[in-house]
Amino acid sequence: MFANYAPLIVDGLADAALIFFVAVGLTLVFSVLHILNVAHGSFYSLGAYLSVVIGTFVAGRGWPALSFLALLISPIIVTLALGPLIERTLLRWTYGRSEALQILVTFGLFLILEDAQKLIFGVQSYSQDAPMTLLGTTQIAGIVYLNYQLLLIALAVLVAIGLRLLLKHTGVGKLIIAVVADQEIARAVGIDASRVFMLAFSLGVFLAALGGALASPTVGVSPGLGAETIVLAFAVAAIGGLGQIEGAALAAILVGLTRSAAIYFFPEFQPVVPYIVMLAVLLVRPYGLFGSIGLRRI
Amino acid sequence: MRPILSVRDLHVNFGGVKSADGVELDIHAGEVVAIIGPNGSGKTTFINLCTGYVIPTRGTVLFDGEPITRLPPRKITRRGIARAFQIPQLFTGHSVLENVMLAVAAQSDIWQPIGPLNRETYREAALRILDLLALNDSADQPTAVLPEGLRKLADIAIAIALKPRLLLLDEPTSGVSTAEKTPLMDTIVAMLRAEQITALFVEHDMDVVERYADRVFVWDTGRVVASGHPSEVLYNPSVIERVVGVA
Amino acid sequence: MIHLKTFAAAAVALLVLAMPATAQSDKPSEVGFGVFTFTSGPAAAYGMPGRNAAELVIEQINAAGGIGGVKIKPTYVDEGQGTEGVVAEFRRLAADQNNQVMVAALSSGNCLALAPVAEQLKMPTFMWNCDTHQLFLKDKYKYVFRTNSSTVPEFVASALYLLSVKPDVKRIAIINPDYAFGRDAAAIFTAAMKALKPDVEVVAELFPKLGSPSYNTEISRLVTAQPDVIFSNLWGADLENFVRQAAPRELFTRSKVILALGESILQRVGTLLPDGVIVGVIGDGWWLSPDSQKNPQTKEFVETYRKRFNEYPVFPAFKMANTINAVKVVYGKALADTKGKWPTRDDLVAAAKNLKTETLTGTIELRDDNDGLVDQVIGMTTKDSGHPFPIMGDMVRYQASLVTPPVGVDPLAWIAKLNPSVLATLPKPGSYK
Amino acid sequence: MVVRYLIGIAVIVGLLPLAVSWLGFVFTVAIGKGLAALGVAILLRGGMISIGHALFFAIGAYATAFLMRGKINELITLFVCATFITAAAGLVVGAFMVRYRGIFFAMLNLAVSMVFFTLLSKLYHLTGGTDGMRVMTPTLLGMELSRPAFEQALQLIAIVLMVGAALAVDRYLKSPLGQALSAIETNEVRLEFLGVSARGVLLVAYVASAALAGAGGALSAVAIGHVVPEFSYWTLSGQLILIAVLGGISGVPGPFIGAFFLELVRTFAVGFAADAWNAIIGISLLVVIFFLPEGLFGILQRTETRMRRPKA
Repeated sequence: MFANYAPLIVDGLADAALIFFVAVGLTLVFSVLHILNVAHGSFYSLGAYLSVVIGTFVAGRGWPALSFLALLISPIIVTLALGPLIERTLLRWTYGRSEALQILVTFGLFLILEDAQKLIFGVQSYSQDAPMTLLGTTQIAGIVYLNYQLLLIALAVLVAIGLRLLLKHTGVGKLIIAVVADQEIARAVGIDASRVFMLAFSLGVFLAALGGALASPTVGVSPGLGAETIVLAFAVAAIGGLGQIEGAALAAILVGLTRSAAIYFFPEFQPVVPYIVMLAVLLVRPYGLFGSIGLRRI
Repeated sequence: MRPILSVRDLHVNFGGVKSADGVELDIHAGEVVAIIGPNGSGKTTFINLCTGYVIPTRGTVLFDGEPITRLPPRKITRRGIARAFQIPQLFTGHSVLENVMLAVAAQSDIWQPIGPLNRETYREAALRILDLLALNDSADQPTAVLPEGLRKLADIAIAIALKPRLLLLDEPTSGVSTAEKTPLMDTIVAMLRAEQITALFVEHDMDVVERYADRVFVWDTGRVVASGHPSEVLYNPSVIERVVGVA
Repeated sequence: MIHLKTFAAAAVALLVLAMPATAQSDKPSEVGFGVFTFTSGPAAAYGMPGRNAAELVIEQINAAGGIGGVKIKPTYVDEGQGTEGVVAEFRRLAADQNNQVMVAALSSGNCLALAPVAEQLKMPTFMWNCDTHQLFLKDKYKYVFRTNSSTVPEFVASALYLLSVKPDVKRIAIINPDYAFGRDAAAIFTAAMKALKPDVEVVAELFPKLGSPSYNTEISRLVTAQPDVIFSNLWGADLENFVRQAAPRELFTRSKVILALGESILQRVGTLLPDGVIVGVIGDGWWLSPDSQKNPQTKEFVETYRKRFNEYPVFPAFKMANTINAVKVVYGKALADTKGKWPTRDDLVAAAKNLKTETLTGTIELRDDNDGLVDQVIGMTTKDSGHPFPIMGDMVRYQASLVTPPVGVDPLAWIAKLNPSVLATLPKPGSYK
Repeated sequence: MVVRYLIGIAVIVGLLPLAVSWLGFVFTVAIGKGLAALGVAILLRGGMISIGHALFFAIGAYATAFLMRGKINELITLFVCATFITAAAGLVVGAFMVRYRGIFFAMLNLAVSMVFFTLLSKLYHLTGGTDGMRVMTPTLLGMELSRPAFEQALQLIAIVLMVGAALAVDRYLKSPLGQALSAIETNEVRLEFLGVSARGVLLVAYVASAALAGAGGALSAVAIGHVVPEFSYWTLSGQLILIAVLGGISGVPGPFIGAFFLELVRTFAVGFAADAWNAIIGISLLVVIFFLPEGLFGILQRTETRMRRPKA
């Protein structure tokens, strides 16, 4: 029994892990800034590009093991270079304005970032395989898996737990939670909300770029990756309930498993799966699995 | 005579807080009644319950003898209950006149997409109402820049334009300076009498209540704890303690 | 009414600016070619060799004085912008009379979209790479030629070769890109296998979308299906990614794998492949084939290409080079027909009819339906001391006439009638040396 | 006022291709997108942003392709049927959508359009998958025209469609129903307390916007001669919003001005900045949002007012 479904579950979870990294960043940014960041997928692809470039560079110099470091360093570079900058210049102009406008601003940013990537990295496909080959393989139920895939699952669990701990037990986390709960009160008690916004946005950028970096050893990176990723992240964030970290995790698992199940049983419908799940969930629970919305005070 | 509004055994519960806990009351046609009570006693919730914005957990609201308890706001409005809000609810993209014209159009041909909103029939009807509330001078101003007192009036003008039989006013004088309260209420009540509209208003200012209400209900923690003519109720020591002492 | 005047002035100004600056002379100083290929996205891994080859061949032709003294001026169009943009560019280029030839396109999808447009605009169009047999299946074109083979001979060849090296195959699995080329290939390969060996069974059929970045779930699915043979006509970066992800997971050692377009990635990720993976060039464009090795022109092309672009020309480069050279031959014929007067687009079309010419890697022959006849070369990966990557060994060259249905015959019906006895009459693996 | 602008645009768009023939094609496609963007602009009036309106553009386009496969060959019939089919689709999808606001509305539209996109790409045997479907040259009032003649006729029809649609939408937006739509943006709760169903108002707008997008899709399908699943990809939806905002949503000529601007920039950018045209568009979008909130149409209007003032 297990033998039949093991591949489905392992692949589904590995898939879910990658989806989770992007979706949780998107949802986190939304919960704090109330902005649906269309450019979020571009941070994912930037992270991926950069880690391939650095990774293949160090691997080419004879230190393939260092390419693991590239997986961690490149998202940090992307975050430091873009997170505060974008929040300080573009986003803060849009706080408190209409959602339509905020979406448009981030869409403009998306267009610019997509072309910036083309100008920097060219239009051809990039890939690296050092991290994948170094870690070797494992047999589960007769099927060879990359240990790297298993590592992804473990990392996703770690990031989910880590985020929770960060929010619950650190000063920054508490500030974020206070701002999410009630911005006005937070400001009233002297919390510097604008700094919290910047931190939360940068954390979101980091998570997206980390997702891209971690995906890069198993996928080819080429133009259009960001556009594909963002819609998937939207769907997962919406299924989980916008702004819900646990929701994003559950939704990622749901989507990952259903997607791989679809490849086994209905390969034709595999790409529709995330959206069908999303529509089904939102029909029953309009604000996602974990989401809720209050009445307007009148 | 059958009451125009009749509420029986109304309950509602917000996360453990009982905003209505067995409310019962009747309002008769032609009356102007007031509701007083401390903050958080459920006065606004009562208006929300009567207009369908909040659904009661139990109980019934009868308008003109017909149950309207679970109807959505727009259906209740169409039956003849209009309301004005504590925080004026205006269409901020439109001028005062357009706000009222939209309300005028709302009763008949809101669904037609061809003729313009800005037409003579609507304009006349709307200007008449602005006239009643002494708002003519602000007719062409965008509502977004209006001072609070005028916003209140504009909000009420929209409600009046719906030609309601029952008008619910949520703190019509809040946010209005003491000096303006009397002229404002004079205008409103004169208009109510002229248009023969039954009205219920929530109010904090005892002077206003005493001066304009035919009857008053005293509210506390979701219940009606006293009712009657203002001259009796407002001088009842236990009421004073409940309302004034706490509020 | 000021703005109406402003409008009018603007309109007049634009009109003047946009007036064609040149008058038509008898012999133009330059002749424009539209060259359509992928230069962006995952497909560029395959499209760029095409573009490189075009650049090289056009330079060579121009350096040798051009066509009848007229230099070629290419305009490259990126197919990566999507079909709508490609059609728009085609129309824009065709509107300029100086552009006389379109070398279009790489993707079968774009070919299917462009062919009727070419016909409407009476634009001579040479399909340099598109393979779908649907192109000439229902529609007859006057202005559209395919200087390339189609899916039918290409994947019938795969089936024939497979059965000559592994006659006991029972379970086959397919993973192809999800569009005409991949779907056609699956249908043709399956039909050919069923005709030649009726007891084969398709145990999995996957069509990931063109440009998918990850194939991990598909790989697990292929492994669990336990096929004897996996057939794939993935290409470009898709194929690279697939090989990269599948090789460590032992897909290539557990089943016999046919990578019908495998030659194009041997230099990049070929070291990941074990010996014995069946790889093809869909056509005859293999730079190390005996025919290529014999031809000094080809050797020169390979050398120059390698120096300039730092890799050996893969088969898409030959498809492009062969097409442009064929167009040059067409011009030669047309100039002869018009007695030296510069040919019109219609003259070119007349000259291209039933063209038959030598190419760098073999021959091209255009049939009555404008479809091309090209031989099929196929082989298996084998290590070679002369190169740091595997090359093709155990090669076969199937004559075009052997694997191509005649004009006017429904290809799938033709395949269904293939007789297993034909296998005995075919050249054997390794016979092409 | 609006009429004069529309006539001005129509004249330019009608005359220019006489000199540069391929511009005719570019303008026809631009009008197709402009129609769809006008649909998006209607929803923006109600404060609703749909990142999935390419769905209806694609439905209109594919409806045309399927109708032609079903042997319906008359251009006018095709346009009318495709528009009705899209409007019907808009009614079905809209009935579900009008329950949602803000980001949820945006995302659900996105989800539905992506489902459609994926189905179009995946149902190979029905839709031709990512290769798309061919759209042959239809007849016009029963006449079989040569392609160049047909394209000129199509261009005129496109201009008529543009002017007609813009005028109709202009009337609609000024009517009580259109004003109620803007009221949804500023105070939906109050609208309900006027006895008006906000969902109903929105549904009408949604169906109208879907029909416009469908007409635009049908026009583009016939002009391009081919339909592909990308017609419903979310980036096209993004482009439609962008066109609407760039052109300015304060008046109906806006989306068309935006569409012409975009197509022209794209056409010229291919020459010198092929890899950066998205960035160019993105930057102009940000500039418009931050510095010229009324869009290109707003600038045009303001310039005219300024030029008139000395005379008055």
